[in-house]
Amino acid sequence: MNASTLLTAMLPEHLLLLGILLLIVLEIGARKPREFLWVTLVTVFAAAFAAARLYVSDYAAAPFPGQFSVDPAALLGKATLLGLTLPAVLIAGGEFRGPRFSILLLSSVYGACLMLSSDSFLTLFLGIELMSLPVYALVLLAMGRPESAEGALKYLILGGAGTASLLLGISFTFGSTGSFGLAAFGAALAGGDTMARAAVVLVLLAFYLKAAVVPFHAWAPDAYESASVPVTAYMATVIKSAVLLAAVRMFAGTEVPASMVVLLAGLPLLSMVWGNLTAMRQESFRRMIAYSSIAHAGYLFFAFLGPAQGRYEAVIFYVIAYGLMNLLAFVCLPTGEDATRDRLDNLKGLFGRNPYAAVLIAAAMLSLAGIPPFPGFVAKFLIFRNVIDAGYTGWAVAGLIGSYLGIYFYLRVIQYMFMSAGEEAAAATPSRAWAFAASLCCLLPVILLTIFPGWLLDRL
Amino acid sequence: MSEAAMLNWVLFLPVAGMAALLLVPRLRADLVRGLSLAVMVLQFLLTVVLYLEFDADLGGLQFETRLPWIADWGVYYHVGLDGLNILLVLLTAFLGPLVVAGAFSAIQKDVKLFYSMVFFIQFAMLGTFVAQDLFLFYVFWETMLIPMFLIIGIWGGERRIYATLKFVLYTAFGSILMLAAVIYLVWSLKSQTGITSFAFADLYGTRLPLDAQVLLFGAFALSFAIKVPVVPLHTWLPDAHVEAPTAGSVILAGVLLKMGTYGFIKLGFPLFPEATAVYTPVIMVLAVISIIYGACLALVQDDIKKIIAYSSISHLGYVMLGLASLDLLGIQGAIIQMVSHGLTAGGLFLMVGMIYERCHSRDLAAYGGLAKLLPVYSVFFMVLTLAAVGLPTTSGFTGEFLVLMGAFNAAWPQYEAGVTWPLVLACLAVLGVVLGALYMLRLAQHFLFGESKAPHQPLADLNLREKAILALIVVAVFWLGLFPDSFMRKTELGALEYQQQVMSRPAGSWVSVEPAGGSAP
Amino acid sequence: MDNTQLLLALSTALFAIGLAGVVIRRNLLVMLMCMELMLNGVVLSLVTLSQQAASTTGAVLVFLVFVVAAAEIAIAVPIVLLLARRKRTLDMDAFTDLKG
Amino acid sequence: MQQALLWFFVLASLAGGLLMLVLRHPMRVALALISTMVSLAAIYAILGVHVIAVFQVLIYVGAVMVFMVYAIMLLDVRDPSFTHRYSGYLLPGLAGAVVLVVAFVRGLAGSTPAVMGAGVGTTFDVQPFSVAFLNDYWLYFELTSVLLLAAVVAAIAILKARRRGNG
Repeated sequence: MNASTLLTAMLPEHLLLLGILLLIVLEIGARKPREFLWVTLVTVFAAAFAAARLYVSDYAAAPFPGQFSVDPAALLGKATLLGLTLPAVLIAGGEFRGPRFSILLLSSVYGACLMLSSDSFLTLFLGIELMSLPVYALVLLAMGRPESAEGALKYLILGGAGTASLLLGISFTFGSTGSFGLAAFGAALAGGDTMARAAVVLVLLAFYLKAAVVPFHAWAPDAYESASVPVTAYMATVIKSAVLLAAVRMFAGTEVPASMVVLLAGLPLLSMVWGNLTAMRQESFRRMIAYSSIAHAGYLFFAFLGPAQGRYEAVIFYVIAYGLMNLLAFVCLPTGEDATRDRLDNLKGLFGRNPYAAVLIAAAMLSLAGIPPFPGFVAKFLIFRNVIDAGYTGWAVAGLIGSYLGIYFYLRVIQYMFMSAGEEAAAATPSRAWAFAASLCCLLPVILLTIFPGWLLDRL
Repeated sequence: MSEAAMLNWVLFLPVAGMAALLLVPRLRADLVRGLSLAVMVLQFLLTVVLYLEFDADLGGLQFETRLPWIADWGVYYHVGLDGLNILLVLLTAFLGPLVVAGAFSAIQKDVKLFYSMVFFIQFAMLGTFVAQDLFLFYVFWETMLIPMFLIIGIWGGERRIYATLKFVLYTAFGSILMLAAVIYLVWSLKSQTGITSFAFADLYGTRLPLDAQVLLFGAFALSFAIKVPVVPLHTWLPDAHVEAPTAGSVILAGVLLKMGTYGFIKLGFPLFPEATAVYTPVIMVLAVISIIYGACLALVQDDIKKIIAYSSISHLGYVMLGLASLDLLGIQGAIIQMVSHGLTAGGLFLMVGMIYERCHSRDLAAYGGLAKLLPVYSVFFMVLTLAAVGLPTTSGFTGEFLVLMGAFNAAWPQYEAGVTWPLVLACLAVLGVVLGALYMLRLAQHFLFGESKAPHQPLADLNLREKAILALIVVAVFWLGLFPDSFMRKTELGALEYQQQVMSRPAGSWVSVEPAGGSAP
Repeated sequence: MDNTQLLLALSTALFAIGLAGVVIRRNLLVMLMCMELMLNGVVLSLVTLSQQAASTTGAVLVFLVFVVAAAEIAIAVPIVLLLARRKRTLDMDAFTDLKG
Repeated sequence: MQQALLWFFVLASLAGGLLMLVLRHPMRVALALISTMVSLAAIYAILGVHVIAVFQVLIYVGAVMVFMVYAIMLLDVRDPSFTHRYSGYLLPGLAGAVVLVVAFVRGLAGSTPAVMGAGVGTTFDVQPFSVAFLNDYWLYFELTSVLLLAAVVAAIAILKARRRGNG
C-alpha cells in the first residue's frame, strides 16, 4: 500500500471529504449563504466524474486489504450514486441555503460510497450508519411541516432496530465462520448450520428494513412524507440504490440456496403487492412514491434469485433507470409551498399549466410502471429474465402480476395531469432555473437509455 | 433511397411528425393540422410505393432491416414486410390521413398533443405490424397503450376515464402474462440451442413439450384475445368505443383490433403448433360465439356507436374463424376481412362522428329520416352499411365469403370422416351473416328512413373535406370488393408459409387431436 | 449449558425483548430505549464471541457500535426535545392520522 | 463464586429488559434500562474484558442514559402514551418476539459456534487494543471521526431547525 494508491482508489471519497471540510470552513468564515450550493454541486460532480473516470479505465485496487477495495463494479456504482445525487442537489437549490444541508448530504453520500467498497462488515456497518445518520436530520430539516420530527424519529428508531439486526447478524456470521470479512456472508449463505442460517436471516432483515421491504416498511411512508422534496428524492433513489448495490456486493457470487428462496422471494413479492395496492389510496405524492419505492424494493430483491453473475447487471441497470425516472418526477413537480406541492390534487391540470413538466412526469410514471419504451421496462425485463433463467418461473409470474397491480396508480397521476381540470396555480417561483437544469440532468440519460438501452447493457 | 430503407422511412415518419409538431407554437392549431395531414399523406404515398414494389412472387421478408439494438441480449431492430402484414400496413397508412382529416373540426382542445398522440399511435401500430423480433414486437405492442390511453382519456366522452382505465388495465393484464411467456420462450430457445435470440424466425424453431406449449400459448392467446376481442374478454370494447373521440374509435376499430388477430397469425399459431392443435376447437367455438353474440347484442343497442362496436366483435369473429380453419382460402379471407372491417367500421365511426358534431347525440331513437335531410350523408352511410353487411361487390363480401369457404373446406373432410361439429360451427357462422344484415338494416332504417326527427334542424350536409374522406373509403371498399385478386396475390405466399408453418410440425393435423377435455360440442 | 451459550442466549433474549418493545410500545422515547436494549444485546453477543476467538476486530467493532450508538442518541434526543417543545405528543399512534 | 455472580447479573439484566416492556412511565423504563446496562457491564467485567466494561459504563450509562433522562424530565406527563402503554401491534409483536427467542435459543443451544475455544478467555487491555486500533484499523478511526462530525452537524441542524420552527 503506497500513498498514491491510497489517493487514487479513494479519490471520490476524498473529494467528498474535501467538500465537507471546505463547507465547514466556509460556514465559519463566510457570511453570504449563496455559494454553498455551488460548492456542493462541484464536489458531487467532481466525485462522480472521478468515479466514472476510474471506472472507464478499469481501475482496481485494495488500499486497505480486507477492509476497503475498489473495482470497476464498485466504481460504476459510486458514479451512479453520485450522478443521481446531482439532480437532488440541484432541486435543493431553491430550498436550502444553509451549509448544513450540504454537509449532511455529502456525508450521507460518503457513507453510501463507503458501503460499495466495503470488504468487511465493519466498513459496511460504518458505511450504512454514515449514510443513515445525516438523513435522520435531513428529514427534519424541512420543518415547514410539523410531522417532520415524528417522521425523523420513527425513521431513526426503526433504522436503529435495523442496525441492531445487522449487528447481531454480523456477530453470528462471525460465530459460524470466524471472520468479519464480507465474504463470510457468502460462506454463511452456503453453509447449513443453525447459526449461519440465523446470521443470514438477520442480515437480510436489516437490508429489508433499510430498503423498506414489507413488513419492515413502516418508516418509509412517514419519513418520505415528512421530508422535503429534495430529501425525499434523495432517499428514494440514492439510499435505496446504495443499499441494494451493497447487498449485491455482499452476496457476491453465491447462489441462493433453496432453503432461502422463500425468504428472498416471498417478502419481496409481498412488498410488491402491498406497496402497489396501498399506493393506490394515497393522496400525497411523496407517500405514493414511498409505497411505489416499497414495491420497487421488492422487484430489486427478486434479482437475487437469478444466477449470480447476472445480479450486478440487473441491479445496477434497474437502479439507474429507476433512480433517473424517480428523480425526473421529483424535479418536475410544480413549485410552491411544500405541503401543497405534495398533494396529488395539485397536479390536476398540470398539462395546461406546464406541458413540459407534465409530459416528463408522465414519462417517469410510465417508466416506473414498467411500460415500454421507457427504460423501466428494460430494467424489469432484465430482472424477471434472470429469475426465469434461474428456473423460478412461478415466482416470476407472481412477480409480474404483482407489478401489474402498480399500473393503476401511476396512470392515475397521468390522469390527474392530463384529464382533470385544475385551478390555476400561482406563477412560478425563483427556483425554476435550478429545476430546469436538474430535469435536463435526468432527461438526457433517460432519452439515451430509452432509445439505446443496449448502449449501457453491453457495457455492464 | 435504397429499397430497404423505405420501410424505415414509413415507420419513422410519424416520429418525425411528432418532432415537427414540437416546434410549432401551441396556439397555431391550423398549422398543426396542416402539417399533420401533410406528414400522414406522405406516409401513405410512401406506403403505396412499398405496396407496389412488394414482389408477390417472392416468399419471406422484403424490405428487411436488421440492426443490433441490445446486442447483449440478441435483440435486433428487425423489420420487414411479408404477405401477412403488407395489407395491414397499407390499411394503417391509408387510415392515417383520414383520421387526421376527420378530426379537423372535432378536436379543438390541446390540438398539438392530440396530433402528437395520433402520430405516436401510428408509429406504434406500424411498428407492431412490421417487427420481426419478439422484443421489438412487445415494445411496440405495449407502447400502443400510452397514446390510446391519452386519446380516450383526454378527448373522450363523459365516462372517458372509466373507459380508458378499463381499456388499459384489461390489455395490460394480458400483456403481463405474455411478457412472462416471451421470457420463458427465449430462455427455452437458449437452453436448447445456446443462442439467445428474439427473432421470430429462430423462435419458430423452438421445440417445447406439449404442456409447456399449452401454457405459453395460453398466455399469448389471452393477450391477443383481449385485444381482438374474443367474447368473454370483450367488455372493455363497447365502453372504449363509446367514450373515445371519433378519431380514437376509428383507430381502435380500424387498426388496433387487428393487432390481436395479427398476433395470432404471426405468433400464437406458428410458435406453438401442437398447442394450436389442442386449442383450435376452443378458438373456433369462441369465434362462432363472438359472431353470434356480438351480432345479437348489436341488434338490441340504442347507442349507434355501441351497435358498430358490437358488430366489430362479430366481424372479428369471422377473422378468428378463418385463421383457425387453417385453410388457405380461409386465411386469405381472414386477412381481407381484417382490411375490410378496418375500412367499413372506420368509415362508419367517422360518419357517426360527423353526425354527432351536428346533433350531439348518439341515441338511435333521436334520429330518423336523415335520408331527406342529409342526402349525400345518407348515400355514403348506406354504402358503408351494405359493405359491412357483406353485400356482393363490396369488400365485406369478399372477406366473409372466403372465410366461410375456408371453414367449409376445412370442415367437409372431417364430416366425411364422421366428425360433425366443425360443420355445425360453419353453419352457425353463416347464421351470423343473416344477423349482421338484420342489425345493420335496423340501424339504417331507424337512422335514414322513417319519420324525420333529427334534432337541431336545419342540418348542413357534408362539406368537401368530409365528402373527400368518405369517398376515399368507399372507393377502397369497392376496389377490394371488385378486384380482390391483386390484393390476394400479395398475401398468397405469406398465407401459404403460415399454413405450412402451423400444419407441418404436428404429428397429425389438428383433425386427429381430440378436443381438449371434451369441452367442444 | 456453558457460559458462552448462556450469554448468547441472553443476548438473543435482550435483542428480542428490545425488538418486541419497538413494536408494541406507544411512546417514542420508550421505543428509543428499547432500540438501545437491542444494541446492548448485540454488543453482548459480539463481546462473547470475539472474546472466545480472541479477535481484535471484534473489539474494534464493539467500539464502533458504542460510538454509533452515542451518535444516534445525540441526534435522537434533540428531536425528542423538539417534539416536546412544540407540544406534540410522543404517542406513536397519534402520528398515524396520515396513514392511508 | 464467579459463576454465581454471572448468573445473578444475567438474571438481573433479563429482568431489567422484561420490566422495560411493562413499565408505564418512561422514567421507570429508563431506570430499568440502566440497571440492565450496569448488569451487562458487570458481566463484561466478570469475563475480563475490562475495556468494554468501562466503555459500557462511561458511554452508555454515563452519557447516553443521562441525556435520555434529561429529555424525559422535560416531557409532558399528560401525554396519552404515558397511560396507554401498548400500540395495536401488542399481540403480534409479543408473539413474534417469543418465536424469535425460542427459535434462536433452541437452534443455537444445539450448535457450537465455530470460533469457540479458538483463543479462550483473552482479555482486551487498553494498551494493546489502542495500538491495534491505531495501527491496523486506522481507517475506522478516520471514518469514525467523519461519522462523529456528521452527527455533530446533524445535532446542530436539528437545534437550529427548532429555533426556526418556533419562530
